Amino acid sequence: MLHDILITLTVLTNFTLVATSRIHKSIQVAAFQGVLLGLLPLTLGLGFHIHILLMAAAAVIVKGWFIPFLLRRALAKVHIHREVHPYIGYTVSLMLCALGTGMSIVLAHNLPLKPGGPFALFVPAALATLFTGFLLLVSRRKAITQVVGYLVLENGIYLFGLMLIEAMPILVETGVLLDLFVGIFVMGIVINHITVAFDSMDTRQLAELKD
Amino acid sequence: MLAAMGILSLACAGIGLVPVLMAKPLDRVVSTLSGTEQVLPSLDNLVNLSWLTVLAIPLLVVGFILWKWAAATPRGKEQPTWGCGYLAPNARMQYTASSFADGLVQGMGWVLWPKIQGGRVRGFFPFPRRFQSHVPDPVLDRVADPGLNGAAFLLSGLRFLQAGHMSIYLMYILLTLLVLLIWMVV
Amino acid sequence: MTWYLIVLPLLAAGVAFAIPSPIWRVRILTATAILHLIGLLVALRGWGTPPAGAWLGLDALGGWVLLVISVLFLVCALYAPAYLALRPDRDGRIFTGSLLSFLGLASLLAQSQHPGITWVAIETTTLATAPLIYFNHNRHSLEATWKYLLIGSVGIALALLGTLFIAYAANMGGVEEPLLYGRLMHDSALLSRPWLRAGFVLTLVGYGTKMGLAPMHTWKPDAYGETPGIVGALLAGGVTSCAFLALLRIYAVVAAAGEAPFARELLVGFGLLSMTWAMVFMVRQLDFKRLLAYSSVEHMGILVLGIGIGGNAAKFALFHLAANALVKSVLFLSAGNIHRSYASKQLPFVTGAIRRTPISGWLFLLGFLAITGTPPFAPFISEFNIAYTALTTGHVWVGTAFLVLLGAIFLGMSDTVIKVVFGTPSAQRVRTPYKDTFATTAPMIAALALALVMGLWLPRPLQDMLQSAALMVGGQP
Amino acid sequence: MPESHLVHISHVLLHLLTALLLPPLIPGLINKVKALMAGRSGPPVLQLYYDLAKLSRKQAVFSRTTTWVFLMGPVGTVAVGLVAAMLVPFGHLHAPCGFQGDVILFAYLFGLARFLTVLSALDTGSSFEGMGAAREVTFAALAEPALFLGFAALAKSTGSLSLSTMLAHTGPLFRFSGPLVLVLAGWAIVYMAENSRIPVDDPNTHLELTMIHEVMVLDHSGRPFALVLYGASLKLLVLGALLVGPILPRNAGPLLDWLAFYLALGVLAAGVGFAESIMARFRMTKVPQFLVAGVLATAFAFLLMLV
Repeated sequence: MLHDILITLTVLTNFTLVATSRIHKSIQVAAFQGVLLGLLPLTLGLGFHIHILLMAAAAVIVKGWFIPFLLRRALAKVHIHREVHPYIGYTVSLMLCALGTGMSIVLAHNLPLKPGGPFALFVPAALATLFTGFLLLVSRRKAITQVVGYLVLENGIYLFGLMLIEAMPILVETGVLLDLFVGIFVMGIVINHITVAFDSMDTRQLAELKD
Repeated sequence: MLAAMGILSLACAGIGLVPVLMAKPLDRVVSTLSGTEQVLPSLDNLVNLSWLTVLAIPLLVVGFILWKWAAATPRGKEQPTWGCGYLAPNARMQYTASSFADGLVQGMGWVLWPKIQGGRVRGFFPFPRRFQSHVPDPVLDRVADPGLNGAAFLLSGLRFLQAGHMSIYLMYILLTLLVLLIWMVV
Repeated sequence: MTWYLIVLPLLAAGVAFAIPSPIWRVRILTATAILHLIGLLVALRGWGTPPAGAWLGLDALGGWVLLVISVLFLVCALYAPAYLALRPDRDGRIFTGSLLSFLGLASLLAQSQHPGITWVAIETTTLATAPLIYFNHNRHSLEATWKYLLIGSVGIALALLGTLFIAYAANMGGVEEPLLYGRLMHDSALLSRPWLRAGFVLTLVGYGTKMGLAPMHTWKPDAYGETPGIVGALLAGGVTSCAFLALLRIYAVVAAAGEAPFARELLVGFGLLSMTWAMVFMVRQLDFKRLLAYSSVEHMGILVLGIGIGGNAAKFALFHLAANALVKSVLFLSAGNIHRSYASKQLPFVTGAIRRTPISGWLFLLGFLAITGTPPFAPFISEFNIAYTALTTGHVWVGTAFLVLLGAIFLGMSDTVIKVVFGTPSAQRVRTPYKDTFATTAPMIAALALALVMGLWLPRPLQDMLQSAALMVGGQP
Repeated sequence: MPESHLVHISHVLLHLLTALLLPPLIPGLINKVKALMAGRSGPPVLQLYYDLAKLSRKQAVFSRTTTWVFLMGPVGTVAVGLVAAMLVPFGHLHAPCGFQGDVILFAYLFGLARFLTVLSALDTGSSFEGMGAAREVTFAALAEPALFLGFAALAKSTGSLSLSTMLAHTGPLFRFSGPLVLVLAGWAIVYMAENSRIPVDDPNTHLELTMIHEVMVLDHSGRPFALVLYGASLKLLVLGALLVGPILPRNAGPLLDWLAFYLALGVLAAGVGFAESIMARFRMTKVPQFLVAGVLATAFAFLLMLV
């Protein structure tokens, strides 16, 4: 029962993410979503053997604290706080996000789940978060918000990964988390370079290479 | 530079003088092309090629003898070519290749559509006029060149697909994913 | 177990990153490349199917791709010293470090028998090669890196989701852990169909982005256009081959599960789309490095098309992987030389390369002829056989479209290459002190000679390996 | 030596002699007929022999711009004429060198001769010779199809590709008489075009702008000019033999056949002379239509044979 609440919360965070115009707020919400997903395996009632605990802890630390810390550090260098008129207006992106959630539910309907087991809501939520991540990536102009979009996309995939928590060996889970962390880290470095080179994080300047 | 052309012309002369050598390989090629059943008669019994060589020899021998005889003619003083008494012929009056082919080009005008600049001289004291005619290569100039340029122009119309904005590139990925998933579900 | 092939390069990367003196760093690079190739050849003698439970094992498919990458890496490693000498301004530390780490990760990927490990290896290669793209440290290379990184990561995330889908399909079917490729292919009948197909679609889009299949290839022209020739060669030959290998592993599982027709339709569709998209952007392309990038998109299309047609074409698609990697390295390295000599990539400023840098000019021209399928070279053999199989096994329309596209691409590409290579380099063109030396051209001549030899003769053991790799791709483990 | 061989060799010898000695006689005959038609006595029949003898001793004048190609024209015409004579059956028996497929060789030998003459004309660089060469080539392009279609019709009727069997056709002519008339009409037009007789081109005009064949040989003098005249007459003979061949019955025994052949040549020469004296030249633009008429005639003959 608890896990259904957590999942619905994640879907709600999706909507808030799409609607916020302030970058600080979107980082916080993304971190909150990360923490939610980190705690989710504990509520699945699969018993508390070490490897699940370890996983949850690692997820919470990486997604909840370390990545937002990186993003905020990158943000501090450039004193902009608001995503000014992104490619798609906020209302339109909200509607698109809702449409995406609906579609992911339809798609999840086509994918038969293993009978029993608490994973009923997992697939639609995972696809919805994935779609929101994509939406953020596509519609936002600032580099930081694009990285947040990528983070949300990874959260969606991580959520789906939780369904296989007991099947997937520990090695792969850590590998996935590690790569997410390194990915964000490298993106952080590149963003610093961008802010130095283009003295703004707006990706409009980043469009000179064309055919 | 001339060596290559020299070899080719020697090859042509060789085939001309001794065509029998070519008959065997040509037959083999034709037989492989036409598969098992022998559709075309082999070159040998169609035309008696050895006679060609036999006749080529007298042609060359007679030619050589006559050449010797004609070259041995007592020569007078070398004169410039007789221009029917025109005193100041210049290079531009020489018979050019396009004027050589003018008869055929006019005759086949409805096919070749020669490009002609400048035309007839009008009036009694006409001022100097230029005339230029040129037969464009029907395939290259009429079909290939405009066709390829047109295609290139059309294709450059599609250049906006790579316009540099990253969000559009990510949209491509999203759209392909959606299309494939819908295609899979349907 | 050939774990040393992985550890050696990674170790060397660490050492190369640590030591200060550039000369020793480059020596380590070349030494590791040679050692890696020798070690691989030794390991390859017994390539049979790896032990069932092993997480890392060198089978025919992985062996073939790793061999290609290793040879390619050796060519680039031999070219690197001369190149780094030309670029004293850039320190070679990050450069050699990421090159060596790429080699280690590629070995990890080629040997991995678990989809998860393959995914981790690909993701880390993306991150390892990112600094390589930022080698020139100017605004354009920064933009190229940003795009490469973000599009690559999004693609890789989708590939991860695809792998999880397939893992769930196995979970539904009751296949017990761990999900090694061998086991997946063995009892593929148990996998649940909808998850498997959704998984394949996602992996295709994911690894397709890393390979550079249209329409997910948009990062390629920017990335290859802005990197130095040597990095371009490695990306075009190495990273794309790794992504293709990962895709092939998943395709093998799907084919074993009997979903081949569904998968083949997708592959043929993507193949033709990539070739058309590449053709559209090759016509009147003014930047010859971006031209090579689109040629790489086209050849990824050919690879995928070959697999999509199946049967003999799949075998020659694998052959084409090797041929493409070799000839692409020649093209990219010679393009790098020409770019270094003219200090510009744009066509109006680069003409008469054959006069100013004769060897590179000739290599660029021969490479162009080879890559568009001129007979004595290896790509001709593969393209011919793919077309032949397509036309004889009923894919008549696909075969004709394939040939028409090859012709159009030849026209488009020759237009630019001819302008770059021939013509007279007029005086006002920028003239940098760069001269064609032995060190900057010998590796490419060797690579081109190798491509020529491959076009005429393939040693017996390699043929057997290729044959069994093709069988594995076809779905028989 | 069996008796038949002896006869055969004598025929070949007679054939060679005719080919070598007879040709200059034909223009003489033609001019004599034209003169008689005009009521004047005209030059003696053997005039051309005297001219040839005179020319071979005269001094030749070469233009400064000419090279060795200039001599190739006359030499080529005569050599080709002689070899072509070997292919055509004259009197009683087959041609000495007849073989399957000599039709093509025959036609293209004349093509070779024309090519060499045109080259030597252009070699002088005079614009008149160039114009003459251009016209010659244009009209030849129209005349050659007539020749070939005639050969095709004959090949279809006799079933062989050799001139000897085609022309020395001993079988009954009835079934073939209709198309034969058409073929001979077409070939007559080709005859006039090739040998530049009146309706197509006036052999003894002096106005360069109107000439076709004559203007090409304007600059030749001395021995080369002798060769040119001899070559032209040789062409008259060979094509005449081609024209006369199908008509002769060829089964009345050797002596009679040879006499019939010579008589036929005489009649042909007289006919040409007669035609020349009653007709004037066509306008230059009319000549292609005239030649196309020849092509159509032989084409119909061929179609009739196909039916």
